[in-house]
Amino acid sequence: MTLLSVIAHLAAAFVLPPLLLGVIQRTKARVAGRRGAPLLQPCYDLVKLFRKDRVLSRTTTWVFLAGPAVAVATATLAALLVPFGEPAAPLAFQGDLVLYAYLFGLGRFFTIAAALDTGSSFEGMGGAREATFSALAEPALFLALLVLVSLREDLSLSGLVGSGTGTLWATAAAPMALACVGLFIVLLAENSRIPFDDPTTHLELTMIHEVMVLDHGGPLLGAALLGAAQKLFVQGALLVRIIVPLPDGPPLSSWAAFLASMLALGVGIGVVESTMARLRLRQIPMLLIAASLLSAFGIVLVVR
Amino acid sequence: MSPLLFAVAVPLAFALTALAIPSERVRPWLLPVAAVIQIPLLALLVSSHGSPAAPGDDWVGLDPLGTLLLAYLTVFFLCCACYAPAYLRLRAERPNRIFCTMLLVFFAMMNLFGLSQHVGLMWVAIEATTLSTGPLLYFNHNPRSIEATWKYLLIGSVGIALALLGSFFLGYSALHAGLETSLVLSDITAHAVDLSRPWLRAAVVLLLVGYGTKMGLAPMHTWKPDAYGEAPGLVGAILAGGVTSCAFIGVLRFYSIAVAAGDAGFARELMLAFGLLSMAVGGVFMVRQRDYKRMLAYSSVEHMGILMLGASVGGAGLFGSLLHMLNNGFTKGVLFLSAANIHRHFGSRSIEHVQGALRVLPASATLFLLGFFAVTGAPPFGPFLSEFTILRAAVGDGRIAVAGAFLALLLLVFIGMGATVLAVVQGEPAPEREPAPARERFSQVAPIIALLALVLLLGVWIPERLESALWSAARFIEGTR
Amino acid sequence: MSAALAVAGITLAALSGFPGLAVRRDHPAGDRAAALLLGLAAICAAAASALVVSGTPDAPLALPWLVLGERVTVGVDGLSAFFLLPALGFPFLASVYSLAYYSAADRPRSARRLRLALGFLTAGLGTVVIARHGFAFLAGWEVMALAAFFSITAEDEREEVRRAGFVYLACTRASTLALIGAFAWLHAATGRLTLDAVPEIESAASTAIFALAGIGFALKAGAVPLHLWLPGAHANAPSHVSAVLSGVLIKVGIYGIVRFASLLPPLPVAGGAGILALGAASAVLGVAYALGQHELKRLLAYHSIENIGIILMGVGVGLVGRSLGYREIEILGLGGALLHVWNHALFKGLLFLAAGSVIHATGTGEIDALGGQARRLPRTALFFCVGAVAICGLPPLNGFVSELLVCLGLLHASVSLHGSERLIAVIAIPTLALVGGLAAACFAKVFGSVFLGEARTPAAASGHEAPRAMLWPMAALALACIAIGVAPQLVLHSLGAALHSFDPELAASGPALAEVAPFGLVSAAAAALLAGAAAVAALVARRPARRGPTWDCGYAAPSPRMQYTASSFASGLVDLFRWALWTELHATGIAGTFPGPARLSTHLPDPVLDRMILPAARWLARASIWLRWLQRGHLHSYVLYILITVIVALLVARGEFR
Amino acid sequence: MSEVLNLLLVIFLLLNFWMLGTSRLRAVIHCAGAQGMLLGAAYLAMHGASGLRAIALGLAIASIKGVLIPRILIGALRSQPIRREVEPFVSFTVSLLLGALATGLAVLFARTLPLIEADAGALLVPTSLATVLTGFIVLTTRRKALTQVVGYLTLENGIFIFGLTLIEAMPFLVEAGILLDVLVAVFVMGVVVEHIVREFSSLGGDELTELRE
Repeated sequence: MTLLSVIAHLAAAFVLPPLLLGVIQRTKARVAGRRGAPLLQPCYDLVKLFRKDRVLSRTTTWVFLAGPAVAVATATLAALLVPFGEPAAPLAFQGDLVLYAYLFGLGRFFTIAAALDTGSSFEGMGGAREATFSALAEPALFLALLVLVSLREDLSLSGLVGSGTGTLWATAAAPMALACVGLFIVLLAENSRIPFDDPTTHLELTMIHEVMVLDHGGPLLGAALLGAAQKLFVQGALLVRIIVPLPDGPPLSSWAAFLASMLALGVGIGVVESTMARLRLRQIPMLLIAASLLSAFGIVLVVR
Repeated sequence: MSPLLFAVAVPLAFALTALAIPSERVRPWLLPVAAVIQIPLLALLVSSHGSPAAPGDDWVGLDPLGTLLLAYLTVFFLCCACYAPAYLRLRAERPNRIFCTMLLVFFAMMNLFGLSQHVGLMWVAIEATTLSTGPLLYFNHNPRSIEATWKYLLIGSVGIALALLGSFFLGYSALHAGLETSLVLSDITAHAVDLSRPWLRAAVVLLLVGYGTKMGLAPMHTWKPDAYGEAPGLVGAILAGGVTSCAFIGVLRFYSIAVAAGDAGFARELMLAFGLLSMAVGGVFMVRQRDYKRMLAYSSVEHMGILMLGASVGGAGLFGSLLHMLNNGFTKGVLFLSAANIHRHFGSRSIEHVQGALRVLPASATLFLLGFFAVTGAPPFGPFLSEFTILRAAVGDGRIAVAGAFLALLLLVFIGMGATVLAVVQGEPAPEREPAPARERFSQVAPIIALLALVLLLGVWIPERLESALWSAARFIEGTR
Repeated sequence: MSAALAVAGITLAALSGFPGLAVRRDHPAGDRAAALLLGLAAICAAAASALVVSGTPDAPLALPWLVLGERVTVGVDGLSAFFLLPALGFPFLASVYSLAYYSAADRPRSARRLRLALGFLTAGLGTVVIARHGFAFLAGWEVMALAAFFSITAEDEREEVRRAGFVYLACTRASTLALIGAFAWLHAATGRLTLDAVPEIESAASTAIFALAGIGFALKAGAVPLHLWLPGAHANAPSHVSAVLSGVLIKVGIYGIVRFASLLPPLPVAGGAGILALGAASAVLGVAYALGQHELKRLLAYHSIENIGIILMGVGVGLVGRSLGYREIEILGLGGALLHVWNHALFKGLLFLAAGSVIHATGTGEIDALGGQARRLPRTALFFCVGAVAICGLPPLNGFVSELLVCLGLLHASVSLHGSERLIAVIAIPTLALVGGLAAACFAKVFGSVFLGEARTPAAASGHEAPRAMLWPMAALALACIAIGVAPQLVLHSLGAALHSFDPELAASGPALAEVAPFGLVSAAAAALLAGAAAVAALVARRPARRGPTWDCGYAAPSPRMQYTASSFASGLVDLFRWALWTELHATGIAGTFPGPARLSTHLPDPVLDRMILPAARWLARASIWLRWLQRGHLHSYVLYILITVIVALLVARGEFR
Repeated sequence: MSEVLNLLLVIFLLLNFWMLGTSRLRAVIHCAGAQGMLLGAAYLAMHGASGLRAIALGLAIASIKGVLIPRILIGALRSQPIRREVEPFVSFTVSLLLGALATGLAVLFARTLPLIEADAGALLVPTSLATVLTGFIVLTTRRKALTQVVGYLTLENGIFIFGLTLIEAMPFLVEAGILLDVLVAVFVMGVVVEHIVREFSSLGGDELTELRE
């Protein structure tokens, strides 16, 4: 792992997430028959937000600031654990998948806390939902990863997906597929995408993530959005690396393959969001439990 | 006349003196004096009598059991006697002539019991203790105390009458076997193998029930809560620590005859049954007991059960039982005397009226509480060591069910007793009952502290001489001397 | 040397309450003397631990006389040292905290008694962990248990305190009796009572001993379903006592399990798997019940059950590894469990102390009555936040490190083992994840409802920052949480020593802890995380700020009552688990066109205590009162009992004869 | 001599029945007293020839059990003017039936135990056991405190009969001690009964159930 590749990885972790959002939005617009905003629109938004002054509620404390800050920091660190275009991530050790999962937990904790810091009933509601659903998403994530762990007998993310998953697909396609479906559901849930939540609404009572950052404005909102985008990107990257067995070859080709896959993922999410409706709130836990069960079934297939 | 009888005569002389002394203030001090004099007296007797393991063929003598009992009684009585002057000063409204006299007679009779080697004499002594405690129980002169005295006397006498019948049966078993009839223990033991079995068995059963009544084994325990509840705390202590121990020694002496006859199986089964039943009855009746002195009585029933259980296990269990006899006695002293202080102060024995003793009487209530922990077998107090020894012996003997029942019953007892004890010591005193702030006198507390110190000491350090005395007593009973 | 130091520390601790007896009841000198003596005790413990960890060989100390022919010894090995440090160090912090929280001047009636009890509690704890003989162990155990009882019931004028105290007392006695049984069996099977490795023992006896001891220790540790005493006792004790209870007392149960496991030859795999399952159940149920609680300290108490569960999962998987000869699993599982013992002591102690300072400031621990304390108690809020993040097992704090080790142990087990053991490990991992998620939800709820937003009641609005004596112990604990989180290498030696004395074969043939535990990279990640968050925060906070009301979608007149309450926050998850938790719902429904005011309240009774044990106890008490009929005061029937006894006994004797 | 003894014992048994059948307290006490007399007589009949000591003891038994103790009890009875009936829990018929049953059981029980030849023909052991059981019947079925003292006394009498077989084994002092103990016991009980009468204005019974549980 050279310094260059670390820098490239880090840069990708900051630059590509807004682009992924742009791709999703563009896809949705296209499916809906609109032309849509430019791909770089999320980037522009972020830049604009970071330039603004802050408006803070008199109720809030330092926690309000900590929310977005931690979200960005944790998502970035998580990004360092997932290999993007190379066989290994910059940071990899036995058990780093635990760190990976818990990092998002930390980000979530502070996002919820920041929401509650405003004393607003809306934001409290959003926080409660986030806490509820993520608590259920956590085991689903672990179960999906366990399928891979059981197949690979390795405990780091880089080890699980770094050298390509082609052999796994060849030998154990069924459990892999189950795990991928589970992971995809977790991805949608964790990132408050349809069918769990509609990220484009702001005033509906069904919202989860967006409602938590209602009172954040300016750079704080920018950081919160950036963190969310990074989270989507990192989790998407992991899914992509599982699904797509990257070719062994020069870094450039694998990076290209990775980017192409991410593009496809963005399009896929966009299509899902355009064609599906949001679930009723009460059904969300069922879907998450279903995700857990899918992965668990996958494990049973492996372990037997 | 054996010089040993000095141990009886001296307290009796003190009793006569007590009867003669006119001063109500001076008389109680005879008790500690008599108790102190007993110490050198006993030491002298034991040493001059030579090896305690060789009982004389006379009808008084010192066998290992007797030596153990006398030594224990001396210490125990000393602590209780030291409490007496303070207590009687609190009860200055009542004349104490009969009380002091009878207490000394009682002491003499317990000594006599320890010394007696003749079945009939043992009976005389134990019945005399019953009779001499009657007036002590009646100290308060109220309807409840007379009821208690009445029941105590009658049940005790009936029980002990059965023991007399048992003693006669024992003699008859020798007669039937064509042996020279003798009711001297060593003679009986020596010829035990030849005794007529059916008579021996009937005798042992009757003696077990008879002396068991004095011990307060369930279901012959019915006098206990009444007597302990109504008796002055001092008398309760002496009954629970003294009489029951004497009766236990009596039971063991007869058990040893059965062992010597090689026919102890049924006795063991009976003792085990009595033991478990007593523990269960003690535990069940302690649950939601509102009267803390009656609760102590049931605790005594329970501990008599433990003694029986240990003895029935035998070997190390018997050793543990004998050790437990000492521990139980001293701990009961702590409990009864501290309960007496609480009772004196609050003027009630019901937990509806007595609450928050820790706030009003910090020393006595603390002692009461520690006594409770000690008596329920909390390490590092003495009863823990003895109960543990019994349990260990039971497990080692492969009697897992007995050990399990033992532990379960201990838990039941702890919960039942704890609820009542905690109700007494914890919380706030009821406002209308907020008693006058009386300072606890040193003389009222010091004897209890001494007893508790003994209990604690026996939990962490058992002197070698005591240990060997206990072992020789245990071996004496099981005939493996 | 280290044994002598430990004994000195224990003696100092036992004496710590006594100087206060010499001064007036409301004089502060007693408090200070107690803190000083406990401080010295902590120094002794630290020195003793350091000596052991540095590898200085140590001879055990013995009582100069024999007790019933037994040589009663104490000694400090790695495992003892690992537990000795918190056992003696933690009460010191509590006593400093109590200088302000429970000062003699404020509570002249009970402060003295509590000081004495805390001193003995400390001494008992110390004795238990250094005991090398059953008698010393049991003596220390009981002193500890009883002193803890007195500490819990310091405010015994309150009915619920007395009740909680009694439940505790009954449970602790049950646990002591189970241990007595275990030791008795140990003696019967091996002929000795020393706590040294038993070379050979029948496997049935070994299982029985471990099961009995396990019941005793699990009762003390508060593992489901034997946790019944724990919530009440923690909720009703003074906060610094709760901290000691949760921080060290319940850990002694873990110490016992580990000690007995090391004592006996490796158990059958089912033993470890059973502990693992028990731990998983404790963890899930503990956190689920915590979610439904409305009182701060009771909620924290249920989290203690959860964390004990996590520790037990580690112990369980470690023992499975030991039984099957997988050294790596053994090291990771047990190492994680042991480290979590320390960590839980740190963060749960911190949380209880912080909760105490909220209660101290506002007079209430009802979560839904609080709110907005972060602006009134900013330092306490910061400390509580540290504790909350740590207890959720989130990086970069210490909770993460130990949970990572436990999880790694489980992951290794799920990879290396076969058959049912593998399946159990595989199930345990998502369970751990679920627990983590629920814990995070719960602490987001607590932290948010208590410290953030607006004060919901006037009492909450009157809060004030805690005095310095209360802040320093919290600061120390918070620093320790961060230190272990960022630099877990700090505990490597202590942990290694503990593991080696747990299983000497590990020292000989197993891999080093440092090889299997990725402490270096964890440390780097934690540091990066802290730095990154700080950098982002600095970047974001660069811009100037204006203050205004909470926007709240433009609703400009929010009242504090409109805030989302803790109960509402948790209701989603509690509803989800309703089939398992049996929530009690009290609601006045909404009906009609113009409905009147409606109320909804939930109550979550403890499943074991409130739904099983207490009804059973009531039934038993009724039955036993019915038996009183036997003792009605009729002398005639009493005499009849004697007659019947004679007859039955004669029949028995006769039957024997045939 | 054995015939004389048997005659005395038959009277003893009859007294048992009388005691169970009569409703007068005074008669019950006199029954017990008469049994004491008979005991002394039986003692003399069996061992009177063996020396002065035995004669003295026999006379002591007769005088204490036959005269002194009834005196004490009658004295206690006098202190209370009203209601001098026995007041049993069960009817006199049932009492008598129980007595018969007890006697039968005693005979049966004595048969199952091996006896030495000298006693085999004698009624000594069955009478003793029957009297003991009669004592128990009186103790458990009679309401008043005073009757219970008599019951105890009867029990003792039964035991003493058995003791007749064992004179050789008893040192004189022990024998005297036993006798003295019984005397004191009855004396103390008498005193207590007097106190009961004073406190409760009755001979006790239902009033004495204050202490329970």
